[in-house]
Amino acid sequence: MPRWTMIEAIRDALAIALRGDPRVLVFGEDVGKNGGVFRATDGLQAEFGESRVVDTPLAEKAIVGTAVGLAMAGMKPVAEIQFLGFAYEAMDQIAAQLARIRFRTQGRFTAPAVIRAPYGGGVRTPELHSDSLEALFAHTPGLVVVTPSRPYDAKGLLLSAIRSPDPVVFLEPIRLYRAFREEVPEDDYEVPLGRAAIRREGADVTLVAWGPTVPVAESAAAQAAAKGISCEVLDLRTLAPLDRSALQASVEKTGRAVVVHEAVQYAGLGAEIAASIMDLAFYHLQAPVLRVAGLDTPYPPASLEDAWLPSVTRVVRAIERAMEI
Amino acid sequence: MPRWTMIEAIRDALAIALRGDPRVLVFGEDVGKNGGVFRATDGLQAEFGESRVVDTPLAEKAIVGTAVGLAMAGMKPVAEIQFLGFAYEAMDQIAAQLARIRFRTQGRFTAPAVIRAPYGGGVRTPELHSDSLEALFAHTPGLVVVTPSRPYDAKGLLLSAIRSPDPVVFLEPIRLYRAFREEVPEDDYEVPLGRAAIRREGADVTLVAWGPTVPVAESAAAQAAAKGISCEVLDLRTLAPLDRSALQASVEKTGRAVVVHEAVQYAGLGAEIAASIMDLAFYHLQAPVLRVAGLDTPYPPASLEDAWLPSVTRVVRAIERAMEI
Amino acid sequence: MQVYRFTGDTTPDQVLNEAGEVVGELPDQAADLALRWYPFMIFCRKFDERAQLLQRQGRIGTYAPFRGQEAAQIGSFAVLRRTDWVFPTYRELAGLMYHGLEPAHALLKSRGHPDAGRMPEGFRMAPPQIAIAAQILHAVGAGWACKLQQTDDMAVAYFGDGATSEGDFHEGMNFAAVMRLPVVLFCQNNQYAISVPVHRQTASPTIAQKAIAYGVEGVRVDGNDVFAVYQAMRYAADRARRGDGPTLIEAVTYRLGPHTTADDPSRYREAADVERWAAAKDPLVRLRLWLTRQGLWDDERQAACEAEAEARVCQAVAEMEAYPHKSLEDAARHVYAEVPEGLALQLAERGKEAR
Amino acid sequence: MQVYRFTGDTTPDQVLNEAGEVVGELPDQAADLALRWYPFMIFCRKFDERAQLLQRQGRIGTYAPFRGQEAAQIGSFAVLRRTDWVFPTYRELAGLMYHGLEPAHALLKSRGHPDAGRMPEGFRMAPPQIAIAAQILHAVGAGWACKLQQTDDMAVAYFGDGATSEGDFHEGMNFAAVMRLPVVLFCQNNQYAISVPVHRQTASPTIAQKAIAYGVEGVRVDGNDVFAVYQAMRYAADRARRGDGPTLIEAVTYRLGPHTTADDPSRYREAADVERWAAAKDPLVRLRLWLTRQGLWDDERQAACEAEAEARVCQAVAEMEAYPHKSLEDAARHVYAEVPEGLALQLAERGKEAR
Ligand SMILES: Cc1ncc(C[n+]2csc(CCOP(=O)(O)OP(=O)(O)O)c2C)c(N)n1
Ligand SMILES: Cc1ncc(C[n+]2csc(CCOP(=O)(O)OP(=O)(O)O)c2C)c(N)n1
Ligand SMILES: [Mg+2]
Ligand SMILES: [Mg+2]
Repeated sequence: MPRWTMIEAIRDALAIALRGDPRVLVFGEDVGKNGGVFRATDGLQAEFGESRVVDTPLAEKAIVGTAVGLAMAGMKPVAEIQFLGFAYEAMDQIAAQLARIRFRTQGRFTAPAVIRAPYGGGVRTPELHSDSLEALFAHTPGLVVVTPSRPYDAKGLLLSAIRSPDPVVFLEPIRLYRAFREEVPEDDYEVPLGRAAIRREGADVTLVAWGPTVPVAESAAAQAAAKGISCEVLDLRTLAPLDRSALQASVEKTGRAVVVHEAVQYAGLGAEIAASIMDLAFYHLQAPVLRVAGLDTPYPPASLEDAWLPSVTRVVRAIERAMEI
Repeated sequence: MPRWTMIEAIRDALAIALRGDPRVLVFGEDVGKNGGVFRATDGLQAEFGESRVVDTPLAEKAIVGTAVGLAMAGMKPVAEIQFLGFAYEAMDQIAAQLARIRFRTQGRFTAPAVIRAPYGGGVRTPELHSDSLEALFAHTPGLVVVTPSRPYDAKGLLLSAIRSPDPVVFLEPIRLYRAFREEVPEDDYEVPLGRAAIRREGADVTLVAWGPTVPVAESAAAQAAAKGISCEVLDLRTLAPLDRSALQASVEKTGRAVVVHEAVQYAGLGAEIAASIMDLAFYHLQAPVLRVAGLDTPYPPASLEDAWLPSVTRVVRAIERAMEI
Repeated sequence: MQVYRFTGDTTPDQVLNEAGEVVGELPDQAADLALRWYPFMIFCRKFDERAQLLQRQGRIGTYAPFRGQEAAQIGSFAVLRRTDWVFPTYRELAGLMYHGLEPAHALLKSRGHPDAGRMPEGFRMAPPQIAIAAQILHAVGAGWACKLQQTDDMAVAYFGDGATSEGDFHEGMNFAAVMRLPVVLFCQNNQYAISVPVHRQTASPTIAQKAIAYGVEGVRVDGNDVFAVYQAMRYAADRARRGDGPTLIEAVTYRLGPHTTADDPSRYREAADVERWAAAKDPLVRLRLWLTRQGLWDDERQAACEAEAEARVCQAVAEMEAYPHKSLEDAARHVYAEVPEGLALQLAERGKEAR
Repeated sequence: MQVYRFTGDTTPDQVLNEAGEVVGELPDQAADLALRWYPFMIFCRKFDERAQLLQRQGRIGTYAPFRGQEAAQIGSFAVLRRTDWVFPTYRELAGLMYHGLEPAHALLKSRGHPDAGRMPEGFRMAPPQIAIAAQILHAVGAGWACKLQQTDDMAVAYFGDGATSEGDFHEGMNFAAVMRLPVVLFCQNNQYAISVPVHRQTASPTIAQKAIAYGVEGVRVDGNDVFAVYQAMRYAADRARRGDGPTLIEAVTYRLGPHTTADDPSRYREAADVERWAAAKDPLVRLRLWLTRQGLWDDERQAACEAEAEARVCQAVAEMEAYPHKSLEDAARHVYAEVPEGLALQLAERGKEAR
């Protein structure tokens, strides 16, 4: 089995989808000849031709808006927004259109497009290239919001997303694109949408993380273990709709939770996780659900990002705080 | 003192601002000759002229984007988005531009524009005319997010917003535009941003509401009182940055809270309020913070909106549930 | 220095002038077409007036009248096939009904019924779009699909003069042009976007010339001349089906009614202006003049036709009012392919409350 | 049927041809101007090369080279007053430095320093915009302010060929045209938006003709001919200051370097193509040929000028590297006028952690 980085796994999922289903097409800015600014689509145009792997003009609204029309008309568009910060430009087409076609037409039409976008910090990108906007999409019913934390999942989740009957916003953590390799089957397989994964079992504190903060939570769990605290690491994978049972089961067991995400803390998805835990497991809670997240400022320039991002140290402190109680 | 509806109070605030400060200008779709689709700007163009009360072309991105430029250049733009559902079209200019000018330039430039938008349901409007999107703006550092629940506040908050050194998203509950009248001073006065208001004092449960759900919470509190439950009604007024002290003080007193908002529940601002209460007053909480909010579906067509919206009955049930515990 | 500016002629193309005289090229079988169109226009006019009345009576909610624009809609929809994609706004009910939408269904939107958007099977009609210009991009996407699927179907986006100010119009035109997609962008320039007149919407003397920005063709026709509209749409459809890419059509027309039933047009336009359009330029009058001149129409036929239209409208209203209510729970089944757990619980909780 | 299509001449205006011969109208005091511009171009070229090197050495982060575009930038910035508003992208450092931005400051962006956006006092320069085309709307707003403030200042938006596909370009052009604002929309068509060539960006043979959609004037100039650019910008600025509204300028140029230091242009363009532009069309070469022909330049001056440029670049790098670090806490003071309570607590908590 090959050992792949996440970007290789994503590229492979796209190739499998293109190969297996003539309705699939991949498009966006620089995805064709250039193979994508991160090489997620490297070589795909050469293999599948210019009509299936398409360089579009520079217009995010149009990328999403045409994906809506393509999907309504029976195609399977997999569109790329070059960086998630530029999804703001297409927010109307994502939230007021893509997400609502099925509801608006009461099932007469659907728009099962996939919108892929790299996101998150840690690699010294320019402004607007590191923003984590998952909360905006999670707050938009009709969208499935997915983010992988490892190569195996990235491939399987992306294949599921492309075959999903619902539109999927597929968020790819830039920081994990090439962070590590793991064994990834070359065949076609799916990782189901809507299911969280336990990355590490534990008894004292549940760490809830997704995408780029999963490794942060794992490191923190390892450090905590050294101090005698047993952490369970829950990787949500699908951010909306939420896997409520997994969350409930874990927190009922541990009685404590720390949510770790890169997005701005205020009104971030961590708040929903905290509130959901209250709904699902209040009487098991022995401490408040703590959040370790981005500061309530715009994502800062590169020289400040390490200070801004949720660090392993801060997660460990939060774990300790939860335990003190 | 005149007894005004909220729309009259808003119109008066705009007139005072235009009269008192030559830098103020009001613009948007249909705000000039037509006086606004809700008459918020009725007669202002006749009084202040076509260069200060301006009908723009139909383009929300441009309305916000030019407001950014105007504000940077020393003007005081008060721009209207005709319905908040169309703010999606300008999300990039609001979230990636307006909100970030001060941070991006480290104080060299600021963009203290006001973006006004009617929002919320209950009056049988067409699709996209009733959406509550406050969570999107609240999650965007750099913006002050304000929503009044009564005529007096509407005028005083809007005057504060126009004079604020920060950009303000000013959300006007359509349902309350003409719902009731109250005495509103004709002079120039301000209601401070960043401060919640206690609408009713109580000892058992804190009801946290804003804009259109404040009257819902008040009615529920009245019904609960009849059943012997004493509710405190907290009207947040400013949704970001949050008035943490007011929230803390109230929940420390009551030990229970129910958040009521119209927006979709999942990842809505109610989640942040719940999570913040956990942060601020976990050890006083005798029950989980409950949320009574919109369903996790798009805002429905008019014939279903009554069933969809948070009703007084549902709030009372939540209050009782909180008390059962 | 070479400066690029518009120097074209701004007169819209006509086939019939306001007196109903032929001043351009009639389509083949013009008489047959007219005898199909004119009665439908009468029906539409009655439908529109009745809908406005129903709103006043509180039997339906907000309604957006289309009267004055029947020729622009019917003349262009007449070119469409059932397999073509059409992406309308809230103001295209005349065209949609001509294309096959049941009149009773056409009223569901104003009733706030969730099924208003459940467009009939067997057609490729998107539901009327509320967000101005958003549907243009969907049409471009559907046209892209037609091209990939290697059919000679096309996609048409309908929109107003106001919509041309939105970024979606621009991005859509550009995508369609670069990819040479089988798309028609059909603008009904009815002179107003709510209260804003078209000369405050754009500084260009025509909408059609905007095509030049995208390297495509633009056509400006008299939108109250059903033959002229039909000819322009045929030209554009032929180009699309042939693979020659998108065309922008500007149909110059006028909204005779208010923007919607919530609007008071006396605040922003002169009665005399409306009068002028209503008297001299009404698309129904013009076609009737021509038909009469051809000996194909008379007062008797007119009366019979009106009576029939009236009956059809009454039937539509009755059907609309008999249309079964749909519960929130049923409507909520269509947010995702399957109802998510969280939503199911929310619905269950409300069910409890209702009980 | 009358069809609107583009029929203009697509040849860009020139004052100097590629051999440095005068083929158009030189500006007054051309020699003085050229003797100011040419040395600055040399400095810019060196600055650009050094910045790319610094990135390779890991001393700065991502950098967007502008070489090849010096004439388009300096020729147009030369028309600006200090009181004019300018809204640049990340690729206008040559123009900004000509206008007064300290070279050391110009490097802060690539350093990821928060003060990169703190543009100098005394100028009306917005920080380089990252979101493509967003700044066009800001310029239109600032131009609107100039008009309301009744000065004869203007606002200029700089952007690339790719930016013309975004809705912001369209909405901004339209607003400026309808309100007749003192705005210049200056497009550097450098042939690529990252990897996408301009003919995949738009189907129109020129960018300048897009002006026709808005009822305004468009001008297409050879962007590697500093005199032609200067003349076009003067024309547009005169119109703006006179109250005649916006102008769209297309400066046809070429990006000789990669899109940014993260880009590998060999994936999408031919070395021969780059060679052709580098050899025959380099804006520095052209101006030098003319200066030499005028007897105003020789190898000796060239050598002296290069040495001086080199020294200035070294100094800028030293200053940039000596520029004091700014803490997150300090940067976070500028989210709102006052630090909100919640943010203050977050900062305090991190402070604790750091300790
Ligand atoms: C994106 C968006 N902005 C604003 C509105 C509110 N609105 C509804 S119709 C309308 C005017 C549309 O004018 P036009 O495109 O000319 O179409 P017409 O109504 O004249 O047919 C406006 C501003 C909207 N529905 N969508
Ligand atoms: C809204 C937005 N979308 C995408 C990007 C990513 N991106 C950065 S530069 C660029 C190409 C810009 O091309 P052009 O406008 O021609 O300017 P140039 O870089 O050639 O000067 C792209 C796609 C961005 N910065 N902003
Ligand atoms: Mg119109
Ligand atoms: Mg370019």
